[in-house]
Amino acid sequence: MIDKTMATVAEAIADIKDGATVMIGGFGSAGMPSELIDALIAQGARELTIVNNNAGNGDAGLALLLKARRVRKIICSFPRQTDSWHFDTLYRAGEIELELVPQGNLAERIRAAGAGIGAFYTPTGFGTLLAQGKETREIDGRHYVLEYPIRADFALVKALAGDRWGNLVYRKTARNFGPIMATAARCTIAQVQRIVPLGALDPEAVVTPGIFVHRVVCVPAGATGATHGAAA
Amino acid sequence: MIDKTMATVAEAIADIKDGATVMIGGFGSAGMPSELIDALIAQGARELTIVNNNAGNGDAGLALLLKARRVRKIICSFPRQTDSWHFDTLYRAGEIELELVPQGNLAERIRAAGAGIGAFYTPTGFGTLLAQGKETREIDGRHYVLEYPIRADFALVKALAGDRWGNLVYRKTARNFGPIMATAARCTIAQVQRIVPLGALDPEAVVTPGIFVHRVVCVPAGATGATHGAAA
Amino acid sequence: MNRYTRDQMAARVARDIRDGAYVNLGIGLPTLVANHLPKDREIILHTENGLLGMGPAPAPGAEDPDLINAGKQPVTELPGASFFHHADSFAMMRGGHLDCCVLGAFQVSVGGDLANWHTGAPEAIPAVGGAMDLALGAKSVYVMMEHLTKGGESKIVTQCTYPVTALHCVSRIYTDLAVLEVTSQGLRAVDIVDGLSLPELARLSGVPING
Amino acid sequence: MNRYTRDQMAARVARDIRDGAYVNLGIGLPTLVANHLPKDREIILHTENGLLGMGPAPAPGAEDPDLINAGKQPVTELPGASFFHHADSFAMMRGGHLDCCVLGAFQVSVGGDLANWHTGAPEAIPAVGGAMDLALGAKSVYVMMEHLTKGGESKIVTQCTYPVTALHCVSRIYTDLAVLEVTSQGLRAVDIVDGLSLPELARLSGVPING
Repeated sequence: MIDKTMATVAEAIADIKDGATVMIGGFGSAGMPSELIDALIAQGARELTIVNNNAGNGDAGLALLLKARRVRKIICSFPRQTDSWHFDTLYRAGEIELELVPQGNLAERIRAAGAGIGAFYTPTGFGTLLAQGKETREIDGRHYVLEYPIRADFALVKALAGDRWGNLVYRKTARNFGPIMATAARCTIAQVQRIVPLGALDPEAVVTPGIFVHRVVCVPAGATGATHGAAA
Repeated sequence: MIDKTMATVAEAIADIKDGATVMIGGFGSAGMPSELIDALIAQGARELTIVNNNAGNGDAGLALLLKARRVRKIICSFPRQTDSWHFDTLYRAGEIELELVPQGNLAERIRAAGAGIGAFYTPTGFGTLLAQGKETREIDGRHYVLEYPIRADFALVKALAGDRWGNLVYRKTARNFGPIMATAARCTIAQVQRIVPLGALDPEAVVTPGIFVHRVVCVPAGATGATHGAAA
Repeated sequence: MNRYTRDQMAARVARDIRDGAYVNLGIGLPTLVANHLPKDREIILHTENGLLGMGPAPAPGAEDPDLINAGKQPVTELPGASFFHHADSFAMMRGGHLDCCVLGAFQVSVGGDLANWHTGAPEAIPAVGGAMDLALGAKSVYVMMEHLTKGGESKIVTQCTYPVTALHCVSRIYTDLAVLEVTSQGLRAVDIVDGLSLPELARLSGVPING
Repeated sequence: MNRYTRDQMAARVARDIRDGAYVNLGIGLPTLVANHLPKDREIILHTENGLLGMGPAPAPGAEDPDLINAGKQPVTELPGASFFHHADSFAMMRGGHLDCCVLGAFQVSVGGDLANWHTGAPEAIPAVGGAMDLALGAKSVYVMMEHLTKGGESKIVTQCTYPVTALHCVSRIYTDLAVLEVTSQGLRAVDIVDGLSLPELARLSGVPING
């Protein structure tokens, strides 16, 4: 029998090793799997490469992972925010590597990894600093930059509900990067607000089919207070 | 006010011109917009390029469009079927051009058109007859073929329900090519079994957001008998 | 010198957005446009973090941390809304499905190049977000900005000196002094603030502007 | 000469599919595997026309024309199923997310090249469907076929003479005479039908086979 559910967040992330590439879902705090990140901080893995849209907000979730100096490199689109002080400090000290990727290219590169696409030509970034040194091509009169997939060892995502097969549904704009990151990692770990019986999710409305999800752990909303903490 | 609904299938397809490229949803009969095709046959446009997974089944829908000699070229993955006699006759007589595309490349090329991707490297087809003359590249030790987007002037798709903004939901495996074709055409026309009030579709479960749909026409199930006729 | 107020600029942009348009309003000044959309038009707002059919800010106390815009501010959803993931959302933009995108800018060149993501200052932490995708992600790209910097320099330039966001992407420029259209023959003034002449506008701008 | 029956072949394939595996069964002989999946294993079937969690054929009269498999035959959905569109379905395959795919074949080479889409006959209408995607679309690709053609020629070959579907893609070959593993050192016999020796199998196959 397939049962991807796990009892604790600690168990779910136990085998993330030093040097791993870890995708973390979320756009700001919406969809950020804070309890999985907290467990990762407690677990102690170092020298991580993190893929996220941002570089941490305030003093929660990803920001705390950065503060704990567990991150060697971050691949993101928008690190600089009013409350990204932990990233800012590390960056100015030269203690973290930054790969800055336009948000749509970030999303498409993650999708390409999940979809087995070797590389793709995107118009975004052409002629800018962020395409310097990259291969370009003119196709039908339009200019494109060649971009490559971003794969990960682990993806940590947050969803609304999941079942023992790993099927997931999300909530509103907290969906954001979760579904594509789930496809791009060797091992995808989802924290969900509730685990539902197999068949309870409408097959027409499943957003992430279980094939992309390896572990599901239940973190009820408000369980720690951090989930919906310093929201926006 | 936005109201994409139209009164009749004839009105919905009235401006499809000779020489147009038309994507037609469906995998075999599931999801085939038969009434839109019937209207297109009655309308008379000629020299069409058709994009569909197949090349018509039996004596209904796309097969009848072929029989009426309205199709100059077909882009598909699987033309030869036990009941594809109209295509077979035209093909053997040299009266229709065939571009044969592996099914996953067909889907990805359609998606690329809708997503603004200039071209992409796919492993599928490498080293085969269907990649002859195409550009190839080795990336991280794997071999890929460069494939380009397939765009259309019109997409004809069949969905279960739609609203006046053009939001669509599909039914089971009749979803197939509909959602991606809707993104790849200048004008997407959806036949739906029912038109529902705005807000009736769950925003979490909308499969095709209305931005991709330009016209919606109601064809109740069983209205002509052809919809679910010679099914499989 | 007369100047359009920020609300006048926003209202002017709103007037140019047709009924039924799909629109993305960038962070900052462009968000004001939402307050001025004509009541007799139905205009559908997109936010690149995965929502089409975005509604206004919620009532105080009704904020939902899972329902935010690209600026991470709480918003609402309208009847007819749909949610989607980031790859689908940016495919929607990159694929040219939005009718209009309204963006702020540091500089716009006479050829329609846009600079709005990076001051180029060496000590600045770079952050791009969706800026480059937005600049390419609509049939029409409208820029809203002050015409002059605080130091009185024109933000409309022959060539951008700030790092560009995208080339040849801007359709129209809405400033506190004028509305300019980017054409293959250069800039054309559509509106000028009362009391300012076309030659004076061109002089202030430091680039040729056609009437 | 003894031969495995079609059901024996299917049962043998089924035995090699682990509990919890995601599997696509190709059209023809491979569909038989579904009837032999061990009852104590939960195996999730994918059909490339957009369904994960495919169930068995419906009861007569309960067919739904909107619920079919890649062979366009009516099927059912199990609790836990999900539907998705064609680009997502083939991304699932191309991205290597399926554990196993079982396919028919005209020929398989000792290097694991597969030919199963086209006889190469000049008068034949070519049709590929999802064959090339399936051949690349799983961690393990199992081929099920008769060992010999009706004319007695080996379908296991040094180089495919039929047009190939994909190169170096086959992991295992299940025939009516043997189960062969494709390794970097060539073919290795895992099972041979009772009464047939390894040298005799190699002679019939016309290629070297290791024990």
